[in-house]
Amino acid sequence: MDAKREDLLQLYYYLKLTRRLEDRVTSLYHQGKILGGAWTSNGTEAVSVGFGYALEKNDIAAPYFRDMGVFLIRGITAKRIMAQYFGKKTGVTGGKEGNVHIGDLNFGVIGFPSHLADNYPVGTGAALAFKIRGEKRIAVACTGDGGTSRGDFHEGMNFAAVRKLPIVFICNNNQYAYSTPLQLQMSIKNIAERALAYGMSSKIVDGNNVIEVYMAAKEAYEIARNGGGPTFIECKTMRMHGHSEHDSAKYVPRELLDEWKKKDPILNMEKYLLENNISQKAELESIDSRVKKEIEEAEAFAEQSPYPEPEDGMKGLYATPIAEE
Amino acid sequence: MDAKREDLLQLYYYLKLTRRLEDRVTSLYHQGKILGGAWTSNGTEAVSVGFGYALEKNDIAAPYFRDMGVFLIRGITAKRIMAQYFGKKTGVTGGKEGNVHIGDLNFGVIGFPSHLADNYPVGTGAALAFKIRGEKRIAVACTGDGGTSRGDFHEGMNFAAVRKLPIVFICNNNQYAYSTPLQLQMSIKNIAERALAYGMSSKIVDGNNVIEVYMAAKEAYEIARNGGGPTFIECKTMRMHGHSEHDSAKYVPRELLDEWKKKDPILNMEKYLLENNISQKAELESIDSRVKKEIEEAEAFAEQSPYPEPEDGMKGLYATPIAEE
Amino acid sequence: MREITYLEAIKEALDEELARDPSVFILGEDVGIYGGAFRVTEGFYEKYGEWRILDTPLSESGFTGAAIGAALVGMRPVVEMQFADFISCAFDQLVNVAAKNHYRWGGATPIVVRAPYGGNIHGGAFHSQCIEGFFFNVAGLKIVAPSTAYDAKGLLKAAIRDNDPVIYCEHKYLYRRIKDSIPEEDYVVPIGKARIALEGNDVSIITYGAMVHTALEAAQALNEKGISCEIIDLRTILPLDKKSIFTTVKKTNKVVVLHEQTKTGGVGAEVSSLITEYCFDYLDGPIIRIAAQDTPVPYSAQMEEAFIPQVKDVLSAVEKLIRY
Amino acid sequence: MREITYLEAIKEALDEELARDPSVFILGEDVGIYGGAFRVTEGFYEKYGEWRILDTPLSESGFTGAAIGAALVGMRPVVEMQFADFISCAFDQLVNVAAKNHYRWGGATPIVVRAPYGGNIHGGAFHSQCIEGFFFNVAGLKIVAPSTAYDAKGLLKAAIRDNDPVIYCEHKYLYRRIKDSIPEEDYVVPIGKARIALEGNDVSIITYGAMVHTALEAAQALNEKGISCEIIDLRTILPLDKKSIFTTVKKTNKVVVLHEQTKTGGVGAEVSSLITEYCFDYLDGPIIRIAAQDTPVPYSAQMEEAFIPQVKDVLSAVEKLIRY
Ligand SMILES: Cc1ncc(C[n+]2csc(CCOP(=O)(O)OP(=O)(O)O)c2C)c(N)n1
Ligand SMILES: Cc1ncc(C[n+]2csc(CCOP(=O)(O)OP(=O)(O)O)c2C)c(N)n1
Ligand SMILES: [Mg+2]
Ligand SMILES: [Mg+2]
Repeated sequence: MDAKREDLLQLYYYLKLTRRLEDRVTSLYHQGKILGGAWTSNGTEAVSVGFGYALEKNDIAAPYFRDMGVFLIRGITAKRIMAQYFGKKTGVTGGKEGNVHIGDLNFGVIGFPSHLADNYPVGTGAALAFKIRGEKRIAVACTGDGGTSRGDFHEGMNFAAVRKLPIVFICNNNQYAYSTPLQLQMSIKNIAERALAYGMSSKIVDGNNVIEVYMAAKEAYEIARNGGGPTFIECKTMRMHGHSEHDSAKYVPRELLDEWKKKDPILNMEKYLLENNISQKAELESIDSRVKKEIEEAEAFAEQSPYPEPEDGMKGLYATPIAEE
Repeated sequence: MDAKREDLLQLYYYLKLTRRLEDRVTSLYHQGKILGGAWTSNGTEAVSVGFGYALEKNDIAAPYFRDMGVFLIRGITAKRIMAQYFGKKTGVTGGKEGNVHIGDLNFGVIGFPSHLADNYPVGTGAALAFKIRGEKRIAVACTGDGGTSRGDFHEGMNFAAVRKLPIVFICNNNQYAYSTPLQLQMSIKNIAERALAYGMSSKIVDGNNVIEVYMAAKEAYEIARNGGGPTFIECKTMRMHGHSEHDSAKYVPRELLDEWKKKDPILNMEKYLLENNISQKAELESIDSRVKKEIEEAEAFAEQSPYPEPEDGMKGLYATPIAEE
Repeated sequence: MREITYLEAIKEALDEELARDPSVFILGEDVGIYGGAFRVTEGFYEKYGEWRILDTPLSESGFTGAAIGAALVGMRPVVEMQFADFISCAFDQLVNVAAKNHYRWGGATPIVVRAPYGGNIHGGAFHSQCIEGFFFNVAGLKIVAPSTAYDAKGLLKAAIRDNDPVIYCEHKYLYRRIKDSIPEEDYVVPIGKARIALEGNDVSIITYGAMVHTALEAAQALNEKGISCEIIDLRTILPLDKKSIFTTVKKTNKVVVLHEQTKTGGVGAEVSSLITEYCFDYLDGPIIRIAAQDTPVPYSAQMEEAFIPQVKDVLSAVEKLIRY
Repeated sequence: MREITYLEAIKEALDEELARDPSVFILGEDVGIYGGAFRVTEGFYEKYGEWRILDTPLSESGFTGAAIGAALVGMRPVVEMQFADFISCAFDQLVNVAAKNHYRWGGATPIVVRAPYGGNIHGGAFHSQCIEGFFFNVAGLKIVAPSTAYDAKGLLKAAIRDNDPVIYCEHKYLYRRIKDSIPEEDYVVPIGKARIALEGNDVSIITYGAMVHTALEAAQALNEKGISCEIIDLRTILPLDKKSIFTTVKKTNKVVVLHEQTKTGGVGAEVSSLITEYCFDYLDGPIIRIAAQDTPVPYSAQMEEAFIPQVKDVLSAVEKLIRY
């Protein structure tokens, strides 16, 4: 299976869009313009862009908080996301939620609950629904390396494996859970080994190579879609910023960052596109200009959008409000 | 390493004691003399007797509900256990708890909470304490095949492995979790494969062979005691009664029971002792008489013991009651 | 009309909803081939198949999370907890995912969690708990607790058709002990509405679940002494039907709140404080709460009886209020 | 005496207890090398080593369970939840194991769970919750919630020395915003005892946590209008100090209960119903509860401000009672 030129350029576009969006959020955070905190996927964008882009329109994503690429690819616009960061009424959740706590079923995205790995069983449930209804849809759930130590990781993976559900589990292994390095989280070399406990297939991919992530996800999706059951994909990458933008990450050895910097997923992709004559500098620059403009517009939109009314927070608790007589 | 004659006879004694105690409980249950329900380890006694007998005096057990052998071996008398089943004041917990919900730190036994696998992290914590204090003690935790699907199994196993704690995890794989057969619980062939997810050593033993269980446990305990970290031991056996004594277990194929009946752990051991000239029929019979008498005395003790006072239930909530001025 | 038990009412509601709506399905431990620890789903596996009656691995958080995910994409899962006590293992999914989905990002989560709860069955601390207190302070959930076979059926149907997560507290003690005449036709009992279990004038007893029957027994004894009790069966615990509560208070001016849940932080505290806040001028005496003592549920019969509110406790509370 | 912040007070209590008693140790996510998400344990790893300041895998149930096991064999673990919100993942271990060990089978379980809780920091639904409601109906736990640096230190020491499981609710909003003069010597603040934060005669405001400061601000404004408020800082939420509550009610006869937790099923309901039950004749007006609205914590500043009780809410409640 080979990726088409059009797809490769789209992957490049989304990598750039994710990077520029989150970089801008970072600046705005330091300017005090973002409400609350800011977490980015800097350095690991190829993961969410890769597995997000491999989805079909009717598939469902149950992401975690470093999956900005998925939100964008699914069609949640940079405008709405930026407004979300500002706490504006036009944000994805109307200001009820902030930053990466994004969900919108109109675009097949299940909301991210902070509690890591909670979306593993939830994604499994979406896959179960598809299986019960005999639909050819799949679900994908993602969490970090840290999240794989949680009970919900185990319970979700196991249930999906027992029932051979159409779901793919992604792990963004960015070497750290906040400040905690892998060796304090687990005594295995590859997180993919966790899949052995469930008799589930697994794959390890270079999480800084968007094409590799994309191809691996696509393949696993097709297996799942055709009744072959779940796959676990470990994407090895590196978190290049702090845990959040207020964390200087002094606990990460400088050399490690230097080493991974050379493997930046965007530079990687650029090089690939140019060296293989798939694209030219000018074309890539024009994509980048488009991205820049999109982010500028998103920011302007967010800036100009109104804040929610205090009363808005009193609405929407129930989907079926209690009927008053 | 070879087991001594004395140990072998003790193992035989405890197998018998466990079987007869629980058989008597079963009869009493059907006579309506037991308060609440009755769960037994019938057919799987070699598991708890084996790993219980391998413990040293200062070790700690965090058992589950089919671990009657452990309670007895640790020194919690049949009298107190029988009184527990009757809901008497002289029961292990003074009537506050019933049947197999037994714990007594005077005998190194952490109480069993119904919630399966909860004792995996709890046992891990006891091992952590030993490690922190530099004591040469180990902990053992046990659960059923069903319990291995729970998040607490995962979180306990993982933490113990990361910190190389002095604990051994036992799984009583009796083929069913209540009515649920293994293939609806997991898609692996051996539960021991679960240990791969934690980089933990594991071992599969014949759970109907008390010597095998005992030797495997003893070996794993020594590894743990000497800083070698945890081991997971899967004991393959078969639950020969219903889930509890009110369950006729119609869902278990008759042939399966017939097949396992031939492998009864007590008959197994009897045969071994006789065929290898370790003991003679007369000696075994005298052990059995001792056991019978013990159970009779236990029942009489339970019968004659007083019920708790209603007010007793209002006591003991806190270990440090709030001081009144 | 047919006489059926509380348990049969639950079973009928499930059966009819499964037949009516293909998006309804059941999952939990031993609900399939075995038919559930209490046999509520007996025969369903044969009737609806392994993909609508799902035996799960022993993993409450996992299968509750899965129910949530299925609900988000259009299903109406009914989760069975084998005993309500095990719902503690699914607490995070219920409280942080199910309860907050709709408010946070608009994700409607129509799941029902059946929780066989309550004591009086010598089950001890882990097979007798009232679990409504775990969830009562959690905005976004609904909690119902029927006391009759009629309501058991109607509330379960309403819960399944509701678009929010509903915790359905079914009292194990009532399963085979009470019966009702049930209409042949489909009906629902609306969530959020209490009912008057007994009309009366002197004292209101506000209660729910198995305690409704304790209250009725007490009321009968009191009636013989010329004291007329009004019994309010809350039916829905979250959100409470304030209107019904206030109406009875304004009528009788004296209130006993009764529940099997432990006292401190129980539903009764909320009922009592709502009354004090909004009907203070109507009160002719203190609001007396009768509830289980603040301990885990003890095992022995003697202790459990002292733990759980009894008819005599209701009698003395009402008599105290009458004398007030 | 030295002026230190609320956060420094917590840190000092931990440091002194770690130094005093070798059975005390800390475990949680990022508490070691990093020093904790809020830097409460900064420097401890260097001072006490990796076996007394343990970075754990991301697994709240696992490490809380481990704390319980360690406590059962003689240790005094202090568990740090990174945010209180994540305590939901350890709910089962706390409620069914820790809380019930001693009652069920005599296993004393001296663990402290530090829960950085509360809103006003634009953290949204998962980084702002008040979690006391999860546990308030659970017999066997103790819950404390200091509002001052002095109490933060004294209550934490008391919690560590206590033989029962204590949930220590530390309010994130107060961490660096308030200071106190703290004695040089070792001291504890006893669990189970409220304090009078302000003496007064006209109305009692019963509260705890960050809301004590809201109450104080309101009381000052009211004082200027000639209204004298008595403020009770509960400090311990479970079990409540009934004596202190009843004493203030008998003095002022008018009561406002104030908390940041959502209203329905909150601690305020229990306080209010205790008063109505035991001090009914002393009440000269309704008991008004001021609490957060019954929703998850909203993110945007506008909504969060409307969600959390404000000084103006206290003013209008007190004024309403004064006019009563
Ligand atoms: C259950 C739970 N506990 C604690 C946290 C707080 N927390 C947020 S992110 C994080 C580290 C996550 O590590 P990982 O899963 O590797 O994801 P990464 O941030 O590296 O992408 C922690 C501990 C949480 N979100 N959920
Ligand atoms: C968390 C939890 N959920 C449900 C139950 C109810 N339950 C009691 S025993 C049992 C089956 C246990 O199976 P397994 O772990 O294999 O142990 P076995 O009974 O076979 O020894 C179940 C579901 C429980 N005890 N704990
Ligand atoms: Mg990570
Ligand atoms: Mg089993």
